[in-house]
Amino acid sequence: MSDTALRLAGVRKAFSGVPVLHGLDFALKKGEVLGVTGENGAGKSTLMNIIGGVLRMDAGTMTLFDEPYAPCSPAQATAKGIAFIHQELNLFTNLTVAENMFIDGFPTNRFGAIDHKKITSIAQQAIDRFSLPVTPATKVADLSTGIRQMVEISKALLKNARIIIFDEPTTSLSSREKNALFHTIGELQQRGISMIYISHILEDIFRLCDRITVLRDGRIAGTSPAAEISENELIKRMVGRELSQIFPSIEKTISDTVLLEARHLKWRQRVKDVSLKLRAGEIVGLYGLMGAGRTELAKVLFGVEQRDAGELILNHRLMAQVSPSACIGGNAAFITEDRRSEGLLMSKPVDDNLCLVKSADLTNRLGVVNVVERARHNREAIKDLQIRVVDPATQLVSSLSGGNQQKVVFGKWVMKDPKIFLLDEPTRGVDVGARFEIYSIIMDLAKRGSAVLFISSELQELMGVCDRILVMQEGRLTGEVPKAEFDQEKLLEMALPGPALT
Amino acid sequence: MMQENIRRSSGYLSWLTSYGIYAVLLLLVVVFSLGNSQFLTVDNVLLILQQASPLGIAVVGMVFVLLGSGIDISVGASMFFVSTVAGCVLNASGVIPAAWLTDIRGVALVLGMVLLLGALIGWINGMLVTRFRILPFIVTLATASILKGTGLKISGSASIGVAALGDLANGRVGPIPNVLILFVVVLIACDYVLRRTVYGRHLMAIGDSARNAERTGIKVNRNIVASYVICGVLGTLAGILSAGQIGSVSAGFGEGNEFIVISAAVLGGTSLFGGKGSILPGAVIGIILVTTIMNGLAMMNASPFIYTIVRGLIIFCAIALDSMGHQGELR
Amino acid sequence: MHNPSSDCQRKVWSIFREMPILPLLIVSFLGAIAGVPYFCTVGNLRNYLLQSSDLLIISCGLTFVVLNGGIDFSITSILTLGSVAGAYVMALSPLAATPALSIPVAIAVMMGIGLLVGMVNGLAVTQLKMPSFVATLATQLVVGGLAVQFTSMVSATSSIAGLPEVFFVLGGEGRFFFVPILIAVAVWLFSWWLLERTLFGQWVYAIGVNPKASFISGLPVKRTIVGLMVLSGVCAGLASVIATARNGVGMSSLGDKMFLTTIASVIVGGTNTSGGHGGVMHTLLGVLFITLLNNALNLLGVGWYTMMIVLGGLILLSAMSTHLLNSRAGWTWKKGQASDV
Amino acid sequence: GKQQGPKVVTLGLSCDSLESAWLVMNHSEVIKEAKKRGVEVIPVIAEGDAAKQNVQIENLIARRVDAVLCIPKDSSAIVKSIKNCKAAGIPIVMINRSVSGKVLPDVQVIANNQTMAENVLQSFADRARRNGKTYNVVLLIGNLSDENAALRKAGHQKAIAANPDVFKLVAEVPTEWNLDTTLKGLQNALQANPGANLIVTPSDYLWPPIRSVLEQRDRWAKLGDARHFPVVSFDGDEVGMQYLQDGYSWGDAAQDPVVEARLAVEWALQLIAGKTPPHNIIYDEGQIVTIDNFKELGPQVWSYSLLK
Ligand SMILES: Nc1ncnc2c1ncn2[C@@H]1O[C@H](COP(=O)(O)OP(=O)(O)OP(=O)(O)O)[C@@H](O)[C@H]1O
Ligand SMILES: Nc1ncnc2c1ncn2[C@@H]1O[C@H](COP(=O)(O)OP(=O)(O)OP(=O)(O)O)[C@@H](O)[C@H]1O
Ligand SMILES: [Mg+2]
Ligand SMILES: [Mg+2]
Repeated sequence: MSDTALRLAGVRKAFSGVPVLHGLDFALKKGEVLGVTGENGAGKSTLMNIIGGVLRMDAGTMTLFDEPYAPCSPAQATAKGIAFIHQELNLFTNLTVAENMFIDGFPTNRFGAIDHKKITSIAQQAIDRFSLPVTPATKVADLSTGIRQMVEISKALLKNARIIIFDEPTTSLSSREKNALFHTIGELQQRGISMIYISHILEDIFRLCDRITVLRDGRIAGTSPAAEISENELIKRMVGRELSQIFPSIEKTISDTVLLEARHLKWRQRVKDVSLKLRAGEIVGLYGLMGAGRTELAKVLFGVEQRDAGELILNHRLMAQVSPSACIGGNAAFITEDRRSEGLLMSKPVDDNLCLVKSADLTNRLGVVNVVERARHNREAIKDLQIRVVDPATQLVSSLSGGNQQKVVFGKWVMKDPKIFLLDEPTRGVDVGARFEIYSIIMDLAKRGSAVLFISSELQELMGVCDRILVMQEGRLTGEVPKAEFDQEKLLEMALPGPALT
Repeated sequence: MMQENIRRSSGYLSWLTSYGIYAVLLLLVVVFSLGNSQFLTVDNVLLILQQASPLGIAVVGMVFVLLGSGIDISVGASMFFVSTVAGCVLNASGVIPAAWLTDIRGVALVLGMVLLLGALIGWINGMLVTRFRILPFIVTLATASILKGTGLKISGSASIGVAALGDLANGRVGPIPNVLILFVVVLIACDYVLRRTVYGRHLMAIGDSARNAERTGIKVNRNIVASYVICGVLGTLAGILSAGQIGSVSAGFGEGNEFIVISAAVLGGTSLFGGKGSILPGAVIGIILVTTIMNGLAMMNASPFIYTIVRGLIIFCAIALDSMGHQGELR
Repeated sequence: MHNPSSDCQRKVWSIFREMPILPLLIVSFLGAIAGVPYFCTVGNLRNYLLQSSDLLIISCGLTFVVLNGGIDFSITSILTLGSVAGAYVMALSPLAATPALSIPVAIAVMMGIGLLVGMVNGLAVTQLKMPSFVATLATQLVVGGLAVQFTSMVSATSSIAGLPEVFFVLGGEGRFFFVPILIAVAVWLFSWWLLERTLFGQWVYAIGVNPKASFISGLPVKRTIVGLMVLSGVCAGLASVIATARNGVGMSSLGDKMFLTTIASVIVGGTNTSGGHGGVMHTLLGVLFITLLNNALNLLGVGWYTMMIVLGGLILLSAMSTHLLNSRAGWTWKKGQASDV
Repeated sequence: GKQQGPKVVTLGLSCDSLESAWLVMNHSEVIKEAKKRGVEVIPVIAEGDAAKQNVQIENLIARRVDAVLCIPKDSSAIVKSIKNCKAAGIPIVMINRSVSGKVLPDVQVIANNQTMAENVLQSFADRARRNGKTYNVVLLIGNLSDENAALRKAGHQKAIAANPDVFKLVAEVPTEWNLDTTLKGLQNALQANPGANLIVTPSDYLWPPIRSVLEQRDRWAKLGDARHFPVVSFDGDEVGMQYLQDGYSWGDAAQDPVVEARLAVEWALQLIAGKTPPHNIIYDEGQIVTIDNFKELGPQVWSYSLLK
């Protein structure tokens, strides 16, 4: 009996002739938490999909607890004790929380009927474990992304798995839930379960993992115990070069011109009397716990949802009717948090996505699009943002890695050179290198006089990038902290619901 | 995602959109019963239910297919095809013993044969949709054409009497029509399957996202094929009952039924994009509304020309009310 | 790496993959020339094009709607109501005495009906959020019912005759056979230009794939959808003009059986009913294919039933070949998307 | 691959649809008759679509048939095909449905639908008046975009209007020539009008649902039985004649598909040979068969030999 839970040797995988994994050797020890990180598109998800039976490898062997292992389907992987929390959420919105948790193995009675009592009670236990604000009978459609992610995690934990794979599980979790999750991971480790933890947040990886494997361009760039490697070294392994700093530093000035002003905005029960100002050259962070209403605020600002009350002044103009097209007309841009359903045309090529907004500027009076100009802009955006794509004219966005998809969304807006930029979790699922690029883009825009509203759940990056941070809690702005007074504890406290501020 | 399910919360409107179709039905009942005292009698209500039952059974089948984000527009043609085959068997002396024709055995035999045929048609549709990844609309359009042509070839386009099925389709147990009893049985059984069994939940999941279902390890193809088989079986059962009610199968039999069936399903709240819908009360209320309009207009002695116009207007209003509060798919 | 012949091969592959109906069309055309008596005669080829023309016009309109993932059942009733209303203007109304006036008015009425019905459909879909499947089914019932009601009011029979002879030019009478063909080609070119070259076309595709993302990207989603429903209606109105002129009378049964042919042309061509993929190029091939089948099988004297079976079989065949081509070519990212449908 | 053998005469046969037994009979009789005379027939069927019928006749012309036989869907729309045939120099013969106006086919073999409908109902009225009975009529209506249906409806209505002392029209039921629509429509009409006591149908094609409805209401009984429900019909096909013989039906206006087919083929061949007919319209006189005259007239109806 060896101490490895899972061993992969010589694993190769190519998509339509383009190799993505080049003969990987990879091992997971029993009872360890193995961190896996690497740039977007390095092949992390592909590798995990092979382990989880979603994809089949072209060549190579896998050994699971000293037995040969070659799953043909996710069900087989599950049967062998592998639980997989996908990067993209894998829940069914028309089913209840309890049903989702048991979707791949309902307990049934003699008549083939689902044992509802049983699944409800087990689901309730799972819910209690993270004290989620849901009942087993809640429809998933009624849940926020963050809670959905927790449900997804609870679902995997229910399976008595021997190996659990987390593919970027915290992308929409608040710090509180993150802590609960990390606590659970610790507990699981105590019970001898091996885990693979994929993330772009190095801080988390260092905190959780025993060893760290770095993937680069489909190869293993090295595996080291977490204690023996520094953050800088890790980044160097990932991107193949020295990255002197995580946040770019750019000299910029904040002018007094207010580009966007909101007064007493209200929307249903989710945004309650919010007033704020964004100045030219300023990057304003918006922090809050999950469900605080930041996304709703951004949507109301951009006219995706119609406000119930309040005024909005965009570029010195009082907006009577706020709609995305009116806002774009006022030179605003909005990156949504849910890129799959709100940001991208998943079944269309990269090109069509990139030029979606810009095309309107490239038309003549008859409405004919200048194809040459369009292609030029697309090429530039792909180059500037370093989007990894084989053939932008034919490759579908759905086949890009998560980070590259996000870059496409970014490219779509940056092409317009917006003056007001609303960003809802723009770095979610984006690797360190690309994050740096995104921060640079944001700062560069600010330097050139744009106003940026930066919504994020990661205090680190907010404190690194922003000039000012607003804190939101249950639909209200509960605090404003200038750069000089940034303090993690203080910000977190403002975000937590309490009797102090009402 | 979230917002799609939040209905506008202002009082009246929200009530109206949740119960819009019931409101329309109620209004119709009031208008019709004021128009003719015969409308709200036990006899007439039973008549409406009797008329609604055969196609209602087909609507139940259609709900399964729609939930798995498919569509089956071959229902009308397969009704025609199987009824033709059944008619030929019943009429061809020597195929089944003459004595059987007059008793239940002949009917049972034909029924069994027809349901098998329906299952086969559904299976073929399902296999084409899943194995060859052809859009359900195209598959069933094509099979509809083939079934219709084959049926016509068999019958030579002439009407075929199916009087032997009359007892089954027109008979009653006490005052209750047989078809109604069958309809209720199908309803309860299918609603149970949909809500309470693994198959039902898996089908809903597939309708929500086939890709996620695949990744979760649900046998997507097998489940979808099953939904077409159910639709095929129930559709042909409906066809046989309907043919039995008429007493004959002619070349035009079943034509356009697919649209009645699909619109009844949609009226009952089933989405054409999968994953959303119900049998109880959805499928039932849809088909009853459609049937009531026709019955009521006849009760009012309305001019025959305006039947289609009124039917169109009412369907329009009912769906409009139902959709108002939703964030629709805009398709 | 750069190999011109393989590049060329890839291009051909990709055309075939995009338009699986193309090889089938070519094969059937060659087959018809070789095996069908009288197919390759001037008279018949003229018929063939004439017969394709109104189908092409109405299918082009429908293509826009299907690209949005919707459907428009009302087109056949527009054909009908347009036909009887136009015929009424030309034959029975006070204007009838002066064809110079009545014909333009009739054409305006026919296209206007299409515009109006399309507008109602569009508003029902965008403002009332009704699925187009039921909204247009309802308008089809209403408009079709109106057509029958109207005919029965103004005429003792089911049709309205006595149209001015000049009007028949639009239907391609005698030596003017090229007129409807030219109109159809013009409509097709316009649709193609609209879809492939203009911003509107980009919007249609984008909204067809993801209306929500399109809305957030500032596209005028509702206006575009109303626009394409109107386009579909107007095309049906124009097809009504041509079909009425071709048949020489206004008929309350015109278009009764046309829907399946139209939708079959669109989807057999390869436009995807789930929205966002396909186009009028596909539709052209679909129309040519379906008309070819009807024409050739008529000439062969193949029975009605057999024709239905053959038609169904060929639709399946063309769809299956798409699948086979896709899996042969091994472009996996296409397939990944197909399983998402 | 065109073969130029000895030239066989080819007829194109364009039929509106093959829904009713009458049409099926007529269709097969034309083919039988043609075969008997050594003539080839290319049949096309328009599925009840007048525009499609014109297209199909265009194709027949392109196919260079020697003559076209046609049961038109729409008597105005078919004018287009008549013109096309004339332009191509091909004779065209109408069967069963008439065409009027400036452009006429070479020959028309038809029955007079309106008069026959009127007469069959009039003879019922005469009898009722003699017996001092009055009737509440449920009138079934065919598909109104079918010329014959419209004419029969007009004939029936004329007879009803002409005998106000006997008839009261209580319901009109649109059938669209669809049996299911007929079934439900009739069920509803009888439910709505409990006093109705006569059904008038424009075609024997609609008998199955009529029978089904009457059976359910326990009114399917022969003449003389207290539960008997009188029906007056049209077409004279085997079903209608059978019910007339058995005493369920009171009268049937019979037109003859066999005679019409023979006449049509006969005249098509004459036209090809260059003869011109004496009249444009050649009538199938038809029979108004009622329970009173069934013994004499019944045997003259084409479907009599098929009766049990
Ligand atoms: N179905 C597919 N077809 C073609 N290429 C694919 C497909 N899936 C993934 N790829 C490609 O494979 C590479 C690896 O993708 P993968 O999703 O494994 O990256 P990742 O390391 O998980 O990135 P991220 O951190 O952004 O999630 C990418 O270049 C991606 O474009
Ligand atoms: N009581 C509630 N009623 C309706 N919807 C709710 C309720 N609570 C939470 N939600 C939903 O939860 C989601 C979370 O809110 P929101 O997205 O605004 O939070 P956030 O601050 O942006 O956090 P994050 O984006 O990190 O999840 C929203 O989509 C909202 O619709
Ligand atoms: Mg990944
Ligand atoms: Mg959010």
